[in-house]
Amino acid sequence: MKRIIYREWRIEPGRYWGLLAILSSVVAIGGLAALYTFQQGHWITGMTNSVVWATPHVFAVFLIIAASGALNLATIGTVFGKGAYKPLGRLSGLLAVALLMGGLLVLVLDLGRPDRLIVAMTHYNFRSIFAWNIFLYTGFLILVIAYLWTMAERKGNRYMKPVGVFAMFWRLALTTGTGSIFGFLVARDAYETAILAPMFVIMSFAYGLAIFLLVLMFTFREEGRPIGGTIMRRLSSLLGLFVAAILYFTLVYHLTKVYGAQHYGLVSWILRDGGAYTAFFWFGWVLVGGLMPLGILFHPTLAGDRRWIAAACGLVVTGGLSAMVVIIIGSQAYPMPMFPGHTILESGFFDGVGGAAASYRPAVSEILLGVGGVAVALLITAVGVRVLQFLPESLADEIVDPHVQTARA
Amino acid sequence: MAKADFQVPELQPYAEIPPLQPGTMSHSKPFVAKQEFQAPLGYPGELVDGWERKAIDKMGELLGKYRSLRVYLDSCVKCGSCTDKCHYYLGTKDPNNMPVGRQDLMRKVYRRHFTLAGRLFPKLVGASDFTREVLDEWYSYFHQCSQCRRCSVFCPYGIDTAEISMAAREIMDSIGVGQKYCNEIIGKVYKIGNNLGLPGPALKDTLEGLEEDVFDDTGVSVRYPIDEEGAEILLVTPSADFFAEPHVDGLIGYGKVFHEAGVSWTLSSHASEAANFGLFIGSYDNMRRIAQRIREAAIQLKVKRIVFGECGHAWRVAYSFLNTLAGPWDFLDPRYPVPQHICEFTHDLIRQGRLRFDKSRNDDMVLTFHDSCNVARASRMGERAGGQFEIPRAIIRATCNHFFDMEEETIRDRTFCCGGGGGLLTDDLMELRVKGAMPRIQALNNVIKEKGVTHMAAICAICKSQFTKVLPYYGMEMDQIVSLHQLVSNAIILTGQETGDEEDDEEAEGVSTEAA
Amino acid sequence: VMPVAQVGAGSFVVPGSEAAHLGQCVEPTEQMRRNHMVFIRHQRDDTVHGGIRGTKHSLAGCVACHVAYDDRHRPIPIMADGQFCHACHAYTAVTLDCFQCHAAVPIDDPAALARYAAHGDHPVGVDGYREGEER
Amino acid sequence: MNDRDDATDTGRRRFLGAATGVAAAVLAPGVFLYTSATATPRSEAVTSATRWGMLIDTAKCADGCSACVDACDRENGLTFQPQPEGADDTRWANQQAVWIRKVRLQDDLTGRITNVPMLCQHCEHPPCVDVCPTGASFKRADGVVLVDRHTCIGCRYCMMACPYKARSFIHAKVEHQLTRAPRGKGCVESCTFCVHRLDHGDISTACADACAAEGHQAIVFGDLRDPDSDLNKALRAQPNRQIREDLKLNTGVRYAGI
Amino acid sequence: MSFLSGFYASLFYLAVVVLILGLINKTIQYARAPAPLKIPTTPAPTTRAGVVLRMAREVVFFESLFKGNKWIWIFGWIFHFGLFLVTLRHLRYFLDPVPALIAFIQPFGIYGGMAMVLGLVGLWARRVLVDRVRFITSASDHLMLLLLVMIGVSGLSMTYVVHTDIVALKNFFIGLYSFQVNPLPSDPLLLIHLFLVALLMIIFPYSKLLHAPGMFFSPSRNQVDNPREKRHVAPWADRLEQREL
Ligand code: HEC
Ligand code: HEC
Ligand code: HEC
Ligand code: HEM
Ligand code: HEM
Ligand code: SF4
Ligand code: SF4
Ligand code: SF4
Ligand code: SF4
Ligand code: SF4
Ligand code: SF4
Repeated sequence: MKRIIYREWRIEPGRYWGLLAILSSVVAIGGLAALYTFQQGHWITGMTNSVVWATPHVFAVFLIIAASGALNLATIGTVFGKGAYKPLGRLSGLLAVALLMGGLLVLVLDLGRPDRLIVAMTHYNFRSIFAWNIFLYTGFLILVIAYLWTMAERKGNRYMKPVGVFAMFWRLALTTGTGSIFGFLVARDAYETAILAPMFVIMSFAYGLAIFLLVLMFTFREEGRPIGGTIMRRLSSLLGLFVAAILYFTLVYHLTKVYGAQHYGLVSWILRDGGAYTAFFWFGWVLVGGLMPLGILFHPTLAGDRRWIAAACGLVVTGGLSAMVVIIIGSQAYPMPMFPGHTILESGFFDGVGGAAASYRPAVSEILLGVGGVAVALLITAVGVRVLQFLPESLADEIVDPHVQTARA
Repeated sequence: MAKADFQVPELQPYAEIPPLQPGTMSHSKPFVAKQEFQAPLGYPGELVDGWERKAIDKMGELLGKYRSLRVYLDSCVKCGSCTDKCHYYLGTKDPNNMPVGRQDLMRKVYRRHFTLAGRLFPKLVGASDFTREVLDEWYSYFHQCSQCRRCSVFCPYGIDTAEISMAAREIMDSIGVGQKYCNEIIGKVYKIGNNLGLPGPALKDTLEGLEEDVFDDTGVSVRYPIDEEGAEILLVTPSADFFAEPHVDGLIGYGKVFHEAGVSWTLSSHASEAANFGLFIGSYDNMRRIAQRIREAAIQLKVKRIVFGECGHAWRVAYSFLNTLAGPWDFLDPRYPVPQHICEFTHDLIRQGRLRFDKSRNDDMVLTFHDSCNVARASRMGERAGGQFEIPRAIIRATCNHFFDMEEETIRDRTFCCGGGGGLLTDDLMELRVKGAMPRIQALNNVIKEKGVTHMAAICAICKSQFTKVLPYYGMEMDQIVSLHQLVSNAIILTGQETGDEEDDEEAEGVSTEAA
Repeated sequence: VMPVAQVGAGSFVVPGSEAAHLGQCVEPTEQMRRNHMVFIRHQRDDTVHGGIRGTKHSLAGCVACHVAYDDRHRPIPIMADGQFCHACHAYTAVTLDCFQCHAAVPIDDPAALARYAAHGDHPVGVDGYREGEER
Repeated sequence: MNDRDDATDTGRRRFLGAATGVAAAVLAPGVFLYTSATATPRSEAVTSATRWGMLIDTAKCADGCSACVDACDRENGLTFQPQPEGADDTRWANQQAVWIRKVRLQDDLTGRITNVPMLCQHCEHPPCVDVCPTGASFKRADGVVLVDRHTCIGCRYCMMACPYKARSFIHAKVEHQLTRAPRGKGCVESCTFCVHRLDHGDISTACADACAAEGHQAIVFGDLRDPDSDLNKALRAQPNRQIREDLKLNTGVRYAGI
Repeated sequence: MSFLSGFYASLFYLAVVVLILGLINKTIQYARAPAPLKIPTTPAPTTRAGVVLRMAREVVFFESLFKGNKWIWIFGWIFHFGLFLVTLRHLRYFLDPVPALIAFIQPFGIYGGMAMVLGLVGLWARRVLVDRVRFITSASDHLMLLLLVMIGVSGLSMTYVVHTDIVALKNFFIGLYSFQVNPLPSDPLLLIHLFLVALLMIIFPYSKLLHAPGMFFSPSRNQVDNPREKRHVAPWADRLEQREL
């Protein structure tokens, strides 16, 4: 078998350092925002006792599930033996680690007491999904690093498949776990449903792949490495498939809510009366994150154009963030169903007087923190591909597809 | 396959780090220089009385003269990063060929005589007196280092074993234990002007022959002048370029490039050698004496620029040391760096679109490129760091259609030595040369298998000679190694030359944009 | 800057505090110097999880005994510059976040309240505390 | 460092200023009880032999009364958290800690109005405890659900999980504290069933006492395991239920009249 | 002054003198030995600023080691970074008042201590397990690791198991500045810790620990790659030239 050659990303130092400088400053700004929040307390954010998780969590959860999805390509390559995806394995692993780190960092910096991180690492409540997630996340990091090692080090090659299979299950557990963070919240109408977990899995596939494609196309273009049409087509139709699946699950989700749990109130609120959240749902989640990319990816001509594919990826990411806004913030804004059959006239604690949703307006600091997390992920990726061999030298058709003749014809 | 009375390593699809086999190469020693070869360099002809004391004194002197030696002997923490980086270790499995193992041969003596810990607790820190056995080890293993500096790339302190083996050779020379191959050659340079001992008239003859050949080939009369006073450029090139294959094809190429550039140039019979073996024996004095010949030739021929031909360590001495050893060069044209590499010269022309190529003339070859170690790790081309990697590749891409790099770990600054550098290119070290070439040839073999590579281009006379000799041991052909300027020579379209077909022009256009 | 030579055991006890009149801490001073954090942390877990309010190693107890008073018998926060906890902790660069949550003066400690009442100039209780505040 | 000391100083001055003229008699009742001869601080760990609980009779809860809320605020020093400068008023109102609140309900069918004081329900199977990653949310053996604020990292997952919205996150610096109720920025807190009283042998809560003092007697506090407790008597006397019974959390706080 | 305090006071005076004089001596030796030729390992920076950056990357990230061997790099870097944090934390014993930055960083030093020991164990493991490294290892290399591990373990034991009186300890060291010997707490762990530290300080200038200053003097790393632009001649080589003229 021909071996795939990987090379460090070798764009011109000037441009590389420029890129790092930009990313680092975004990271630094995010860090300052976090420091400011830590020092002042959360009153400077838009979060309240009613909406307790907000913009930072939108970014964090998005990054975390995207991390799990990014690993998908490595699994397809090793576990399912699809040779064409093999060269993508390393980048896929790197992105998984990077996105997860970015997401976790945001999560940690948004804690009320980030200075007690060590407490979080030494005290565990094993009944808590969240605590399990801490293990799932660290385990994931270690596993992916091991997985990368098996891919890169020849001595490890033979463990690649078992580690890959293990990583795949772990990854599914991780997304399921992340989904379950919400899924087990019996308190709230929006969450308490089993379908949230598989929906998160399928979302992770789409978001991870979209980010992967963007990074792949950017790094390859900057350095002039070739990506063949075959692999591009495969990846973009895979993305289309995932996006379609998200739409399907969205539908099922609302149907179970209506028929299964009889939560008409919640469903009609999100679909019709939720104001900004309704807009995020229809415009962001369904249109921008679903229908538009589908239109592009299955379009007879646009689907062949890389710029359009990149645009579709961007749309999927935007749609993903919108979906998170609806799922995370929207569901908290919607009042808790404490007194069925009653209307709340007054309350000393914003219990949804007259059925009103809790208000939330993101503060700049929250957005900066979230974007900082994204920048951390990209920074790790940029450094990773530069110092280690993550990127295949070429994804040209004849390299990727073993049936095409070698260069010397 | 060439016959060998030792085991030729088997090539593997992947690089392996072999387990240690102590002593496998302790028998390997180059011939010792006799009186006649020692004397011209100012060294005693045989082991002197009281050599131990004298060697230690010499070591002390060198410690005071070379910061590198002092710092390197102190700083090593035995981290092990360098242990699997030397091609001689990889090819021979002898632990004394691990860079740090090699250094330790000197370090143990250094510790014994120059450090407090070694004086007080020699056992504890592994210190040892300079005994006859130690001297033998030195002679053996310091002549198993091609001074390629690969180890220094990976050492956290940049410890360069080459500096240490140079110092060791200098110390040994000073007590009368010299190596025949190097010292004989240096003697020839002093007497005749070049390593091969080719006298001026012979050179003239050869060059006239070349002019005829090129004319027959191309129908254009390209000149190969020597000792022409007033020429603009002095070309200093390794003497192998004058006759041996594939070197001479490179020289033909230089001539064609100069011709197309329209500059006047000349060789010199006084400085008819680019290589400077003074480097190998670590002798500043000898290196300087050899380098001075170039200054003398430049003054005598009243040239304005100096250009060096393809040779690795020659380029190191030229690029890194010439200014120090034979400068200042204030009498030359200040618009050009002194000296220039022929690749820089050619590349500049390509960039300016002043050369036209028909790449298809090299279509019978699929190429890879061997970064010669002294070029890669001890010098530079062009204005920017790393130009020494990019410029030759740019030239290949401009002149050939099929080019593939070898594995990343074995090229650029991580390149493997050909196995013949550092004054070891002698038949009495054949076993070492064959085994030491293994890592490079293994990587070559892999691109041959996977990318269909047929030829490897190099820009060093030692590499070319070494590969010509060693490739057959590995079942390859000696002509699979080519000069870089041979590719230029093949592809270049000389002004006024009959062109084959109309496509050429278009091709040439394409090239210049690509190279720009 | 600490006058180096004077720093012996017991020398951080602030004049005017209850401790200043006593010969011994809740454990031998040598022990307290080395291990007070262990004691109070242990007490902390006992109190919070087990509801044990024994005062021997209680933080409220430390504050009550070690807090100093100004000339009007008002307690000076124990983490204020130069006060008992602060003096050492600044010297050894150990930051304490305890008093972000815990009262640094014995406000509603009954013993302290009784003592203030005896002096007749005490703020008296929680209600008084509250009045100046707005919700 | 200086900022903090200044703040403490002004705090003390205010504290002293407000003091004049107030007699020892208005000391909060709990404070006296600590030192009363019968009550001794607990010296052994609580056990599951008791389970603290509460019955709230919404029928007795009066319109316009807020005595329980005020008493809780005072007992636990909830008022010592000044609004930070520049904070938006409405948002700040929703960022402040509330341990007990009054909710006024109207039945959609009958139009009947009910006043429901809501506080932590001290669930037997508390979701807040299940989700807490560090175990900072915990249930004491005697059924009191607490946050160990030494290990709380402020992740707010418990707030997401609590079906009664009983918890508050401390969004800003707390200026003053009471010795009996330490609290500070960055942690989550909720009603403690006035645990400092319980541990000092005073079986009462500030809210129940206040309600009684107002003459409404809407809140009965006591031991659910003790068949003879006032609480159990009251429970037997009246139909009562748990809020969101469907979740099967077996709350310690029961309601009559809804 | 008790015997113990007196002994440790003299030990530390001795250790400091040996450390400082030894290092000055070595530094002078390195600085005075000329580098007659330009031998930077290329590709090398072509400007001074570039060299500073290269050095910084070497010192902070161990760049070359990273290229050379990932395992050694991981353990080596963990060890040194841990050591660095520990050093910062230790400054609180020697500075009064303690700068705010040190006070802030100080708690991380504990994790630094654990990292340091972990890294050392990894490094030691490779000395035993990897045949190539075993070959180049001498007794002193093992002893050096042992010394550092013991310092780390005794320190961590003080942090976690048997606390010592930090205030008295700090007093002791601050007192030494003005030649005043204050009582040193006589906890065995502390005495072991301090004794080993003094030993480390004494052997520092005579051992491979010289790699720390050595790194800055290594010509293959600290030279600017500009031999064609700027003539570089060592004094002794210059004398050679003078003689000829
Ligand atoms: C009964 C009153 C009392 C209580 C309660 C008390 N201490 Fe002390 N403490 C003292 C006295 C008296 C000394 C001085 C002993 C001496 O002079 O050697 C002292 C000394 C100390 C010292 C040593 C100071 C020095 O200068 O060396 C520390 C540390 C200390 N206490 C901490 C605490 C802590 C922490 C608590 C809470 C668990 C506490 N103390 C509770 C009375 C008390
Ligand atoms: C975020 C708030 C917070 C911080 C910070 C905090 N505590 Fe507490 N602490 C509490 C609360 C709440 C209680 C429970 C009081 C109760 O139940 O009556 C408590 C109780 C205690 C108790 C038992 C009560 C007593 O007075 O003995 C001790 C001891 C204690 N804490 C020690 C500490 C120490 C030491 C620190 C600093 C390292 C600290 N705490 C930091 C909130 C805090
Ligand atoms: C005699 C000096 C001294 C006094 C007085 C003192 N401390 Fe400490 N304390 C220390 C030292 C020293 C340490 C840190 C030991 C170390 O670094 O391991 C410490 C550590 C602590 C810690 C652990 C901090 C951490 O983050 O690990 C707590 C809690 C603590 N002290 C509480 C107090 C309180 C509360 C008081 C006042 C009542 C007090 N101390 C008074 C010397 C003192
Ligand atoms: C500028 C500061 C320093 C730099 C850049 C540096 C760098 C390095 C590097 C690159 C290594 C080799 C990798 C390894 O084995 O870990 C090493 C090894 C080592 N360093 Fe340092 N070091 C520095 C300071 C120190 C100091 C201050 C100490 C001692 C207290 C120290 C102790 C050691 C030891 C003991 C080893 C050898 C580990 C072994 O035996 O395996 N270093 N150092
Ligand atoms: C004179 C110099 C030194 C003094 C006075 C000193 C003192 C101490 C003390 C008192 C502790 C316990 C800290 C605590 O209980 O909180 C400690 C811990 C420690 N020391 Fe040192 N030490 C010195 C030098 C060193 C050196 C040179 C090293 C490393 C090579 C070192 C490594 C450690 C480590 C790893 C710990 C545990 C982690 C920590 O608490 O910081 N020490 N030291
Ligand atoms: S310089 Fe080259 S040949 Fe010599 S020890 Fe280093 S790697 Fe080996
Ligand atoms: S890499 Fe350098 S420090 Fe490490 S063993 Fe080799 S020579 Fe010594
Ligand atoms: S004090 Fe009693 S009556 Fe008043 S609001 Fe509270 S529960 Fe109702
Ligand atoms: S009411 Fe909420 S906070 Fe209280 S125990 Fe139940 S779930 Fe936890
Ligand atoms: S906020 Fe605190 S108590 Fe609540 S879940 Fe998080 S750690 Fe636990
Ligand atoms: S029981 Fe205590 S803490 Fe809980 S609401 Fe009533 S007064 Fe507040």
